[in-house]
Amino acid sequence: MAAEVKLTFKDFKSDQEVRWCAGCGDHAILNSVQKAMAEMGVPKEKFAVIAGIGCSSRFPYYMNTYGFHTIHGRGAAIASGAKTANPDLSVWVVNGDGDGLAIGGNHFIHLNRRNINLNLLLFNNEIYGLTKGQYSPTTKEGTKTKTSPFGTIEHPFNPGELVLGAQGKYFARSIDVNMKLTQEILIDAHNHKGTSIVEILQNCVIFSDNVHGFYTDKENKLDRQLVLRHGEKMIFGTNNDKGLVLDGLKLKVVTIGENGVTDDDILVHDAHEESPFLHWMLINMKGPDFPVALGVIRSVEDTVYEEKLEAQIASVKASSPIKNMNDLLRSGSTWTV
Amino acid sequence: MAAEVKLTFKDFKSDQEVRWCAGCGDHAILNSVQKAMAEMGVPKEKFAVIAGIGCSSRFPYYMNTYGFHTIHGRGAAIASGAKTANPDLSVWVVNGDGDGLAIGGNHFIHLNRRNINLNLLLFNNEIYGLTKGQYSPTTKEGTKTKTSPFGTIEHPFNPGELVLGAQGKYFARSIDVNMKLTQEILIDAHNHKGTSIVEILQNCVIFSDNVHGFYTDKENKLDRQLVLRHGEKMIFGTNNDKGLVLDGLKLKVVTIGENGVTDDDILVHDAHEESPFLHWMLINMKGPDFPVALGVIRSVEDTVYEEKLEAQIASVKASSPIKNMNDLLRSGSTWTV
Amino acid sequence: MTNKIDKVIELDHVVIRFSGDSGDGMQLTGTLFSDTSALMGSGIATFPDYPAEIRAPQGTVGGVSGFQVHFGYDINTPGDYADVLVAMNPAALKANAKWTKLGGSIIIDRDAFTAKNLEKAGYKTQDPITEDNLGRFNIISAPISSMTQETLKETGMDNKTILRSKNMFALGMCYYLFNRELTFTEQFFEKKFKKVPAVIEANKMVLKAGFNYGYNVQELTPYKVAAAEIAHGTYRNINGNTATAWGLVAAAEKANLPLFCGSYPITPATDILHELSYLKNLGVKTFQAEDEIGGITSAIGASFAGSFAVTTTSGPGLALKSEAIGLAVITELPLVIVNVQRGGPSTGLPTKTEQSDLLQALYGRNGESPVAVIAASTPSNCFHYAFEASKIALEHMTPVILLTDGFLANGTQPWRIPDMDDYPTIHPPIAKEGTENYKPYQRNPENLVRSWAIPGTPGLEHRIGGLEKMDKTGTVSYVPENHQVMTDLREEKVARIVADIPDLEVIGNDEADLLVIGWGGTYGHLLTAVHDLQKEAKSISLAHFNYIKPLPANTRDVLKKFKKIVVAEINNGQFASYLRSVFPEFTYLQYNKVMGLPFTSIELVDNFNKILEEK
Amino acid sequence: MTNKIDKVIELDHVVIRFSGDSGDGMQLTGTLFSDTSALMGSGIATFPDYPAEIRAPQGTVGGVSGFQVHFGYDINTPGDYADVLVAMNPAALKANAKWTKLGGSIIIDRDAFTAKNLEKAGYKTQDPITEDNLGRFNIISAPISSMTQETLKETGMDNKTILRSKNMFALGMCYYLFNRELTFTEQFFEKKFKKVPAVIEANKMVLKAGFNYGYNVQELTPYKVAAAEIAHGTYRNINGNTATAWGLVAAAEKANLPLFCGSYPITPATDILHELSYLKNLGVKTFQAEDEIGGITSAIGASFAGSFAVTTTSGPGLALKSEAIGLAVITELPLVIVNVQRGGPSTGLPTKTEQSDLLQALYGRNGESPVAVIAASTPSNCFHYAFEASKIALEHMTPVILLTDGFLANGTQPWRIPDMDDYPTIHPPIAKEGTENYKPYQRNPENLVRSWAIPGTPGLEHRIGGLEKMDKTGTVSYVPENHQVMTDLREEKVARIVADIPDLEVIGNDEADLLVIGWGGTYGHLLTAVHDLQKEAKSISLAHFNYIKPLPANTRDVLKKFKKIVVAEINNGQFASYLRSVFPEFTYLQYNKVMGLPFTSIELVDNFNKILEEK
Ligand SMILES: Cc1ncc(C[n+]2csc(CCOP(=O)(O)OP(=O)(O)O)c2C)c(N)n1
Ligand SMILES: Cc1ncc(C[n+]2csc(CCOP(=O)(O)OP(=O)(O)O)c2C)c(N)n1
Ligand code: SF4
Ligand code: SF4
Ligand SMILES: [Mg+2]
Ligand SMILES: [Mg+2]
Repeated sequence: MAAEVKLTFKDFKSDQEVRWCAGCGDHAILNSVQKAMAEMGVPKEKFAVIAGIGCSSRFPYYMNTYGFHTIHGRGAAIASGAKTANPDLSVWVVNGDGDGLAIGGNHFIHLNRRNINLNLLLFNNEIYGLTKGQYSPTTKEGTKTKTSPFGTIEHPFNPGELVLGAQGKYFARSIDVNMKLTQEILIDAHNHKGTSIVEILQNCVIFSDNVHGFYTDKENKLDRQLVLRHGEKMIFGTNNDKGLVLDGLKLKVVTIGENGVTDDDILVHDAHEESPFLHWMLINMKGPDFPVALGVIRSVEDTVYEEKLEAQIASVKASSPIKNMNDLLRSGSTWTV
Repeated sequence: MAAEVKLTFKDFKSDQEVRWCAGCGDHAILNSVQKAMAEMGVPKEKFAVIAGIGCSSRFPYYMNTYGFHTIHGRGAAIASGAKTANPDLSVWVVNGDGDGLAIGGNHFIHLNRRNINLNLLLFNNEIYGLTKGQYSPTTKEGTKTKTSPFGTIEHPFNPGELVLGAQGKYFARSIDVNMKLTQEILIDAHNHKGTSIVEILQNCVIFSDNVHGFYTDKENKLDRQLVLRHGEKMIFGTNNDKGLVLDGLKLKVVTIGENGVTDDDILVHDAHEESPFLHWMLINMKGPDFPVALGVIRSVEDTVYEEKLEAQIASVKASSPIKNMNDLLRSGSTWTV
Repeated sequence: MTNKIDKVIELDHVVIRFSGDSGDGMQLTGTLFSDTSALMGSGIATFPDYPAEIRAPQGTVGGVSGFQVHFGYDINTPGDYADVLVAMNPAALKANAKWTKLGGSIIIDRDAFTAKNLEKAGYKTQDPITEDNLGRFNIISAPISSMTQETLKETGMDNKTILRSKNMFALGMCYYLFNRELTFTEQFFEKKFKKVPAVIEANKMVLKAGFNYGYNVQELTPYKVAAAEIAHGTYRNINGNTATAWGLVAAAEKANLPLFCGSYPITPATDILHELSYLKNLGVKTFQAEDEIGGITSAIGASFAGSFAVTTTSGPGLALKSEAIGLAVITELPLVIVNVQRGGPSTGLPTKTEQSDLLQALYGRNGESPVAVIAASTPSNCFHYAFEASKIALEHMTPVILLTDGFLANGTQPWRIPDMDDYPTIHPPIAKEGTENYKPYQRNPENLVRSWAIPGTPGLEHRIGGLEKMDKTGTVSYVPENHQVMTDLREEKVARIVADIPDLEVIGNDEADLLVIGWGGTYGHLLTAVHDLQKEAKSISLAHFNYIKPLPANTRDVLKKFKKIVVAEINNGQFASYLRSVFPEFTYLQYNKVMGLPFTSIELVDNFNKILEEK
Repeated sequence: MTNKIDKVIELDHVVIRFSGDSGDGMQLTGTLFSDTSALMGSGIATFPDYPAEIRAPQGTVGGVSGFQVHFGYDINTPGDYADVLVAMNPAALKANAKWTKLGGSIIIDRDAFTAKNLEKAGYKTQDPITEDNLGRFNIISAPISSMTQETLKETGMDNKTILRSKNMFALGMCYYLFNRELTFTEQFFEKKFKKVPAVIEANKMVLKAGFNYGYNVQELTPYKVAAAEIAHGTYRNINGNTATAWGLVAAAEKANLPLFCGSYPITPATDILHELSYLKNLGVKTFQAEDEIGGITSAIGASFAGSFAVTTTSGPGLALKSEAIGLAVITELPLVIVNVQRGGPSTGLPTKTEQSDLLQALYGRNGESPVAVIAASTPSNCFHYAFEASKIALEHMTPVILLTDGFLANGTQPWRIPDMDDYPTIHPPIAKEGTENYKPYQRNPENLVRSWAIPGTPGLEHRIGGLEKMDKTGTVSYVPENHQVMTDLREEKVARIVADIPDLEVIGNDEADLLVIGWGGTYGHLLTAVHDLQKEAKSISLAHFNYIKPLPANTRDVLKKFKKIVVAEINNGQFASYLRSVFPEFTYLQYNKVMGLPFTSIELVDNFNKILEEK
């Protein structure tokens, strides 16, 4: 429909001064999003970037697209309305972990259930940044924050698990600093039809600095990150010699070449498998025993809310004799004086 | 502490006329709860029954205990506060599928995450009863209701999956008409420390009659229900000859005695297994290929919110020189004129 | 028939109330009676009175369902008290006798007055007439069930099926009583049961039998009820909720925008959502959200994305939406919020009517957060005010709260069907592709309205949000002076809507001893009371408000010409309070009632008379 | 030193404002100055002025952090304009010069005025003095950074660490200027850096160097500031949020009930939650809920379960809580809702102050839903009013909304520490075990308060809920007359709180030409302005409200003795509007400002003078 669009990431920069702290992971994510969007072949005016409230939620102001900085927790619900009303738009939600999973938790799970074709980026810094350092639903138990001076006593959510529990069909994970991977995932999320949830592990230098440090640590990151790609083997490690195998109903890290393990024993990633069991295990992997799973972990095609709605409208319209308001007014029981 | 209490279910009947429709599944559940509570050895005044709004949420009025009929969707949050404030109470939440999973969905997932030691009964009739027949988050896709005259286009939640996704440690399922099983489960839920979610498949004779009919059907129910008990084999069927085995990462129904299958091949139910994978599969089983799983599907011990809070308070109290308000007022920087 | 005709009672208007068990088909009976009367040229107003939300056990007072029809000449309300009460069982009698006029008639199904039923209804004796002192009424004790059985005994139908049509026997009696034609109802049977001719026949037989029973029984004195002066046109019956839904759809059509409704079910507003869900033939999108917040915020998203967006709810739902309304205020997006008021506080009396959300509508948000507030005043004019609310929202880029109530929502009225060609086109200020240097908060200098750049339009990319906006550019601004400017602009923008709303009308003389002020759903009762007093040559007028914020331009001029002013409301005086804050120079008396019920014109007349007499 | 002393400027009170980059430690500098002044017997009020919520890039105007201290005799506000401004960099100068008194002094760190920093701050030239016409001020250009480096060059510390103490150099200069003792600050260093003696020493050296610099430089004329008349006692500095938190804890102690706070973080209320989270030593339970609705509903659950329950929030959060407040109203459970007001509508200006949630507090719920509303008026009396709000909630079994605002929340004041023995015991009407025939809605005939049966108490099992309740028994009731009775009872119950609240006080004569009315956080500014005018013998008095619903019993009697009344508020006239609805017989002028800022006493004086002069 639209002519081929040639855009660069600069087209997506707005004229607003970027006001995140120096060193905040949000800067890298912003760059990744701008670069990825330039590659999507979508005209700039078709993007709608919608956010709640939080440091991360300032995002729309920095994007030279249509943007909406809404109220705390409601990004997903507002975006659901926008996309349902106007399926032609490419809708992107930016959520913090508090915004998306605390006050916005209900909209988050229902969005997944409905499978509306939009993309939601969850910037997970395990803290409330904007309000200066309270624990969030993803803060690790025991963490001392402004509202938990003696350590939190709450189990955190794992956002990916919540997606699965809510019938979610798409979940991917990246890290702020891995801009290439983030871009790759964003483009994949864009191409996926249905709700795409992308968790981005993000560093807040002020209130939860280094919270993902175990995985991002320069020295060890290759041993601590497993980047999954559909159809490829689950291999990682500095020497590319580590892999995952199934041991009963559990995953196990093995070393290729040791104990008779060969390349062929290693699991192949199937993001399209409907049954969520393996995805669940991957999402759940934690250090030190396991690497963190990155990449598109789950991507399952299913029917899409707004498409079904349009189809239902089209079919009712086709069969109904009522074509406009005047018809409706005169339908059913009437009488004339 | 309290002397041995001998109560009967009659002690739990309030003087209010029960106003559900004749034939509504809620009647049976009320009886089950009253009978089960009489067996718990808890003095009547320690029960607090808390509900939101819905047909099911009328429940507290019919219970001769402390009761609170609150506002739509907030039962779980109000109960969270009640139990945290007063851990001595035995707190029971009654939720409809709309009340608990639509408007109350956020409190539901966060309750599971926090693992507050209370019991939540989810009366799942797959419909909004009180407001006269709109679809709910558990209504099967395609169902025609007052708000979906051409069929719903939403994927339903499976409440058990949502519990797992939200870090839930306890999930059980019963059916209104199976009062014995319901009672057994309620007592188990009471004994479980942590948030216990009990889904009760409930029939609304008016707006979703027979929605669970496939499983409750008198003729076939033994073939269509699998009652799980920890440590017992997953065997069911009119002739007690059907069972579940694992086939790769999937469950399979087999017949004992056919194809060389023996009793020993059948899976043994482990409700206490922390890893949720098998629980997930059990929760997910659907007819016609599978029986519906009933009983206590998952029951995993974990630390409990309000106990950790009490412990933290006790330890801070023990080490702080500030014992009362006067101490606090005089602490830190002060000067005298 | 002549020997009876001379005993006819002539009346201008009559109230009849059908009541029975939830399963007795009273809603249908009432609807058929009302349709027939309308077709015969009567003015009509009806009000269904459902049992409380849970179905109570059969035969109990809690399970009684009623339907009241007021018909005749100059009908503005469903009537205060019934001239004729039909009570199909003891519980119906127990519940409704108090709503019958002294000296009125009560038709009972004698067969239903068994010992068991009397007990279920809460009677302590076998003689309800004496027990409840019903001798004040003209009791017509008819063997309705047994006559129905008798009538159909040869059809071969089973007893349960036969008894299901006993309501038609009662209806037939009433048709005799009020000289109504049977044909319309017979046609209804033919259409409804097209596929089962036996049922058509059976219903016709029972209806006729009831009519004949009336004719044959000396106790029944027929009434002659005046016809209304009805304008020519095509009519239909409509209730407030349907009229509201249709008004919104009509506005979308006239604005040439798709309609999006984000909502969550809640009594008594849910029927609007039901109706809109059906209207997929007109392209309406309904989004049943996970809660009220999801309802309004999805609507705000749809509005941002270029649809005409609405959300529908009742009191507690409006409370939940209040934070999000503020977002629509600061982003200046069009949005209609329909609030069907019910009894509060909290869950309160969910199936009953009240006008107690007015101050919530005006003030229930953080910050200085002005929205337009409009109220419908009859079931059928819900269409008009829904249309008006939409037009204002779209043309003034503002949220508008439309207030109706449980009484309007479920009440019906015959409505002369309008022609959409007579309705104005709605012109939302949509920014055109190619607009140079688009600034989201640049305003039309006349009405201060900003323009709406719809996502997808090339070149108009921009950002809006909930933080204070810089004047014109719309970027985030913490500048103190700008906050004052924007606060004032938002207030003034809403104030300027006044240019698009009609003047307040006075019913009666422009100057008089007493001005009755009302707003919203009390219109019919206030009008009836004021008309009654005007007929007695009392110096009284009525000014009824549909536009609440802003108030009509001439309000002060109207008010100042009256010696006394009384504000009558179904709440504790919220509109009076608001008027005091806007026009403090006048003194406002109040008449208030908070019983979950509409006014009765009788109580109003009493009260206004008292005010007129006081020095 | 004598040669300088004779040049001393004598003043009753002085305003000093420290400003610099977020990283420059201005909050600490200001606090140290203010503590020293307090210890030396000055009256004090301070106000921190943080940058907007996101840390802006270093060196920009958005990143400037300020701390204003007002000290001397009769101090009621943090002051309007600064006598002395300290600007550590060009951005601080850019942002704050306009807050300096004409003729006041501005101390700048000359070393920070590099080309790059000037550009970052938005200066277009290299000469900010000329560019912004700052010649009107007495500019003291000091080499603060380089002198600090010089002072510490022999310590072996690295440059970055050295420069971190440049704020102490500035502080030392100010200590010279205002003749403050260094000892208190030195003691602070000793305590704070106990483990690193080198840092203690370095800080002392720099502080001293700054002091000496002041002494040596001819440009600086020292001030002599009057001491306050301070009552004997032990004092501490306290801000409004801490005082609020402590007031709640104090009430729990006096009621002998555990304190439960269900809340969700939101600026500027979060610090109350922070403080309460720390107070586990006093047994406080805080529940950080998933959202505001979870915050208030968990508190309602805790209240049901027998705790003293509170919830804390700011404007948008109050909007979200509005439905649940209705539940507390109808169930008549004690609950304190603290609302720290901020700039609206919507997210608005979250870090700025405003008084625009008053009408929301009064009316922002469905139905007739009365709650008590109380407002604190100084940072330190947040303690008192939090205690009072709690006492009323617990003794009258009602939700109470306590309004503070961003100005009170973050502002500090020295506060004479009270003794809890002087505070009254709180008596919640808890039903005792063994109460015969307990009825949850049976009332104390005097104050109409129901009693509170706490779950766990044998024999008092009962049910409450959000549906309308039958009088006394508390069962669900749809009876129309009962709804009226209960609606009236709920209103009257809140009205009778009046017996427990003090009369309104008039500051000044009981009769005068002009009565200034204020409420809440504007107290200090209004008092200053009215005092100033009274000193000029103007006929003006002040009546400041802390109790808003119900209003003090003598309010009408107070108001009627004044020729004119002006209501001054940081909103568009919400309290004026409310007064009009309660006492419509008076005429209320208004003075309003909605800039996210407190009043200045100067603008108030101007305005009141104008009103006094008008005929
Ligand atoms: C209704 C409402 N409640 C609370 C707030 C305060 N608030 C703003 S952002 C935020 C949380 C921010 O944390 P997160 O979503 O994780 O985003 P981050 O700042 O970490 O990117 C809160 C509690 C608000 N603005 N509105
Ligand atoms: C805030 C609010 N929103 C909506 C409603 C209306 N409402 C009452 S119950 C209900 C849903 C009932 O369904 P469910 O929870 O499944 O309970 P059931 O009646 O089926 O037992 C709704 C939408 C309400 N009372 N309050
Ligand atoms: S506070 Fe944390 S999340 Fe917020 S901008 Fe700074 S570094 Fe980023
Ligand atoms: S409507 Fe359905 S759920 Fe409600 S009481 Fe009747 S049968 Fe039960
Ligand atoms: Mg975060
Ligand atoms: Mg249900």
